[in-house]
Amino acid sequence: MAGEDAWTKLGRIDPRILYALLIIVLIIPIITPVGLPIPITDQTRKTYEAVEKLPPGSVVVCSMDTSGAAWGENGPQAVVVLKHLFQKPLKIVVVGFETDGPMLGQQALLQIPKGEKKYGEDYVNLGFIAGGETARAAFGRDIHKLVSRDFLGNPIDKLPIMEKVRNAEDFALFFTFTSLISAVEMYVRQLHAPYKTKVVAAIIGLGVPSIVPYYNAGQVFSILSGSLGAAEYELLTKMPGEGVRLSDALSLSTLLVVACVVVGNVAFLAVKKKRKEEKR
Amino acid sequence: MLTSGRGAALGALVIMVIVYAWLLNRASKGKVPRIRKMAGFDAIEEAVGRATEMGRPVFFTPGISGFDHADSPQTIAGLTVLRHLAKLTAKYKARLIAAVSKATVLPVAEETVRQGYIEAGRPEAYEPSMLRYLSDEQFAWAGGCIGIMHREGVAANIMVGNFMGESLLLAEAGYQAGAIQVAGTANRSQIGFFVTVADYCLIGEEIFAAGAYLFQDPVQLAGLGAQDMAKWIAIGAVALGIILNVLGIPVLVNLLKM
Amino acid sequence: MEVTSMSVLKRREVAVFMTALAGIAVIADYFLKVPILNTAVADLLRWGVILASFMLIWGTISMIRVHANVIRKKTPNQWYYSVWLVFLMVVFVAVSLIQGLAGPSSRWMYDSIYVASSSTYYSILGFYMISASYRAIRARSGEATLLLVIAVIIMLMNAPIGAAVWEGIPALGKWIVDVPNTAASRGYIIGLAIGAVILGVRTLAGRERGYLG
Amino acid sequence: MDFALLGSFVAVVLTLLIYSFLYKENRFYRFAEYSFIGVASGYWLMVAINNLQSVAWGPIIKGNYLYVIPLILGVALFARLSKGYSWLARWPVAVVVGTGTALALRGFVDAMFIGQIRATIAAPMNFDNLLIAVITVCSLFFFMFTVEHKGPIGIVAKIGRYGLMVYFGVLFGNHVMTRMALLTSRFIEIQKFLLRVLGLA
Repeated sequence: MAGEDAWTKLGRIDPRILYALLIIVLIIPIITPVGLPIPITDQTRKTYEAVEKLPPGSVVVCSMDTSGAAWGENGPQAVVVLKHLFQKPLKIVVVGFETDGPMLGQQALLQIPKGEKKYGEDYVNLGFIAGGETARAAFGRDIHKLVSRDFLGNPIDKLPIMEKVRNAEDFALFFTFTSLISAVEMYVRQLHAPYKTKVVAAIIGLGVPSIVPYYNAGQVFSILSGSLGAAEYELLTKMPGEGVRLSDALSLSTLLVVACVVVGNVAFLAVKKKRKEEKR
Repeated sequence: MLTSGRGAALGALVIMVIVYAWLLNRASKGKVPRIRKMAGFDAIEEAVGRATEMGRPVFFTPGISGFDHADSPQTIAGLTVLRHLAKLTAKYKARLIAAVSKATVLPVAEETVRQGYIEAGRPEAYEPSMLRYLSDEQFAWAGGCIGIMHREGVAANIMVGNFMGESLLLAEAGYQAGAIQVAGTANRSQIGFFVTVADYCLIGEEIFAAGAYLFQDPVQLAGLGAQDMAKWIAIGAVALGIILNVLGIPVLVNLLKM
Repeated sequence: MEVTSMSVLKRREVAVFMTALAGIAVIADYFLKVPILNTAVADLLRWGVILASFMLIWGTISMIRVHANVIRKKTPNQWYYSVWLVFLMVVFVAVSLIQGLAGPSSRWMYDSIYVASSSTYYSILGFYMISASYRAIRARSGEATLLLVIAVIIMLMNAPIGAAVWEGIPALGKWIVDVPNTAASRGYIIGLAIGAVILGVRTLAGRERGYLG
Repeated sequence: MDFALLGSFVAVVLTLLIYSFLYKENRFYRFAEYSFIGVASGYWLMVAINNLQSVAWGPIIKGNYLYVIPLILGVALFARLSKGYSWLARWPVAVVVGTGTALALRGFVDAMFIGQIRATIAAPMNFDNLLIAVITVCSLFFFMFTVEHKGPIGIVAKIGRYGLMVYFGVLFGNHVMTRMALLTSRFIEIQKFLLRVLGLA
């Protein structure tokens, strides 16, 4: 009987104790980074190499389809990818089809080193375009007929970069930084299916399993998987940043979840077994 | 005139439209497809029965979405389940508490429950207090639901609709309250939590079969029939394609590239 | 005469007809190369974008109306929150009208209030994840057991420490994601697509009218 | 005054107010919640107006007067506010729903139905790809509703169901990763602020 009590008690712990445990597990690696190794996945490498191999002057679109809530994962991705793009002789177009996107994109643009690049000539922020799937389709079709001003209010006809960017056929690579599986699926439908655009899905980790079939089918060019993808990209570009900083705490807290699942279930099964025995 | 590379899609679309129209026509003559057994829906009755035995209430929520969103079909599926549930609570004389998260859903849910009580032949037993509108805000609503589950000590917790980040919170609260739980959602990212916490689970598209399964709605049955036909086509295409692939005949792949 | 023609326009069927017309044009545009049609649909899509911005404005206005109501009725324990909400909204609109939406003040408010609180708000779920994993997530059936075993392998793969637990973890995890996960997820997608097509056909045929209110 | 520092201060205070919810539901938490909804709705209103200037007003001043039509339709949305003319608001909704539904539909058939089937059968036939094809078919059987899951179909559907459990298991594992990453990034924000205040950054 005493044994059963202990197991039952173990299963009924005050959640606040668990919260405290989690806080400790998160704080330790933030204060003293452990520097656990981060293996680099094929998909991240593929993305990196694709950017490396782009011919000079290619147009790369970075669509910010994320929200403040998901910025913890999409932010590190966007920052490291933009940093990398700005080091290359490329033209960069930032846009957003979810309301929060362009503002977050603007924040990311402000915090990265821009080198020689000039606004309006080498990069531009086209701002938010409402309409979800419709907006994405219209954007791929003809940007100039759709949008007349950028995020800062400049007429886009006066921006030299926009002479090279007219429709989806001009996109060498299309990044979507997003928390939404549906956003990636919209690009598969509206950009890849009609124009064969190379879409890179920089999605929060949660979305990855649902995107893999599109990658497998070649409908998505590659995937950056959440903050881990950001960390890998940071290592490839030798610019460790937020992603790498996150990864230690991420490792330990994930292990804590595993431990909780295991202990919780052992207690559950023990109680179940005891009950069965008592019934006999 | 036809855009190249899209012929196969056009063909598939035309076939699906024709099949659907044909099944709708048959349904209007009373010929509907039969639907398979679904344990998740059947478990609702068991849950209500248990609640009656224990003399404790049944809790229901149709999820976080309203009607103005791409997820509205899930809300509608949830409300269909609610109508069935109301019929059962009326029949077994169990106490029903349904909490909605969107103000726009409240009047529809009220009408739904009233309808269920009328269908069960006990309109007098319906009370507006069975329905509670908690808040449009995600966690305020979820917190309200959790409060009800704990305070009222619900014996059954039935959740069908669109659930987001709060799915795990609600399921955990139901588990802690010792309720028998039936949960269903088409939000892929949350189904795993329902499978591991709830006793019965409706997975993905299963929830959209609510009207067809619980009320034998002919239009919905025809829709399900048409979807199944399309699935048979997909299965046939994959099977044939694999055989041809092994034999080294790329005819079907080329056909689909048309 | 005047009155009757107006009442015809009021009918739901007019809106249903507009839905069908727009829908059929957009579908035809994808499959047919007809320059007039393709240009017209390109314009129609841009109209859709314009209407979507109006819907966003409508959404905000409905929200203000809800809170204005709360304030007017002085709903207990609630109205002062609504006052605060409307106040912040007005301030944000004012500073962005003066300095532009990309100006420093609106960015400041956006970053320190909106991004900070919304990301914190959702990050709370991390805590709940811990308590639920311990207290509620159970291998209650064969299926749930399989799900949990897979979940544990994937978590160990995601945590760089996984390889230290067992060196086969990364390879096994990758195989699970690339093969069975891809397959089941693909079945799910095909099913989803079929469901969406049937629902779409029903909507365009005017048998699904919920959106018209 | 250092506005950047003040900004991080506000952010950290709001963060802590929201975390106070973990202890129990309270007023401070609601205050923080309403703060972000307030700023968000102001922002939404502004982006919508900016977007209109870009996509509607721009073409009109360039002489494309056809764009007056959607502008009028858009204004008709507000007819909901009047009792007599609320029917007018259905028209813009009809156009949006018609276009959006059809766009999705055509893409669903092409990219998701045909596209995914093609990818399954065009892959080189090794063990993994064969297994993918088998599980894909089995999971489609699981989602069949007008066929009783008995006999051989029952077995096939059961395999499909287990395949789906693997998918949900992977989702579960990745879900944990995302949740923990979002949580950790808040902690890093707090740490950055503290380092700044202590003059260590």
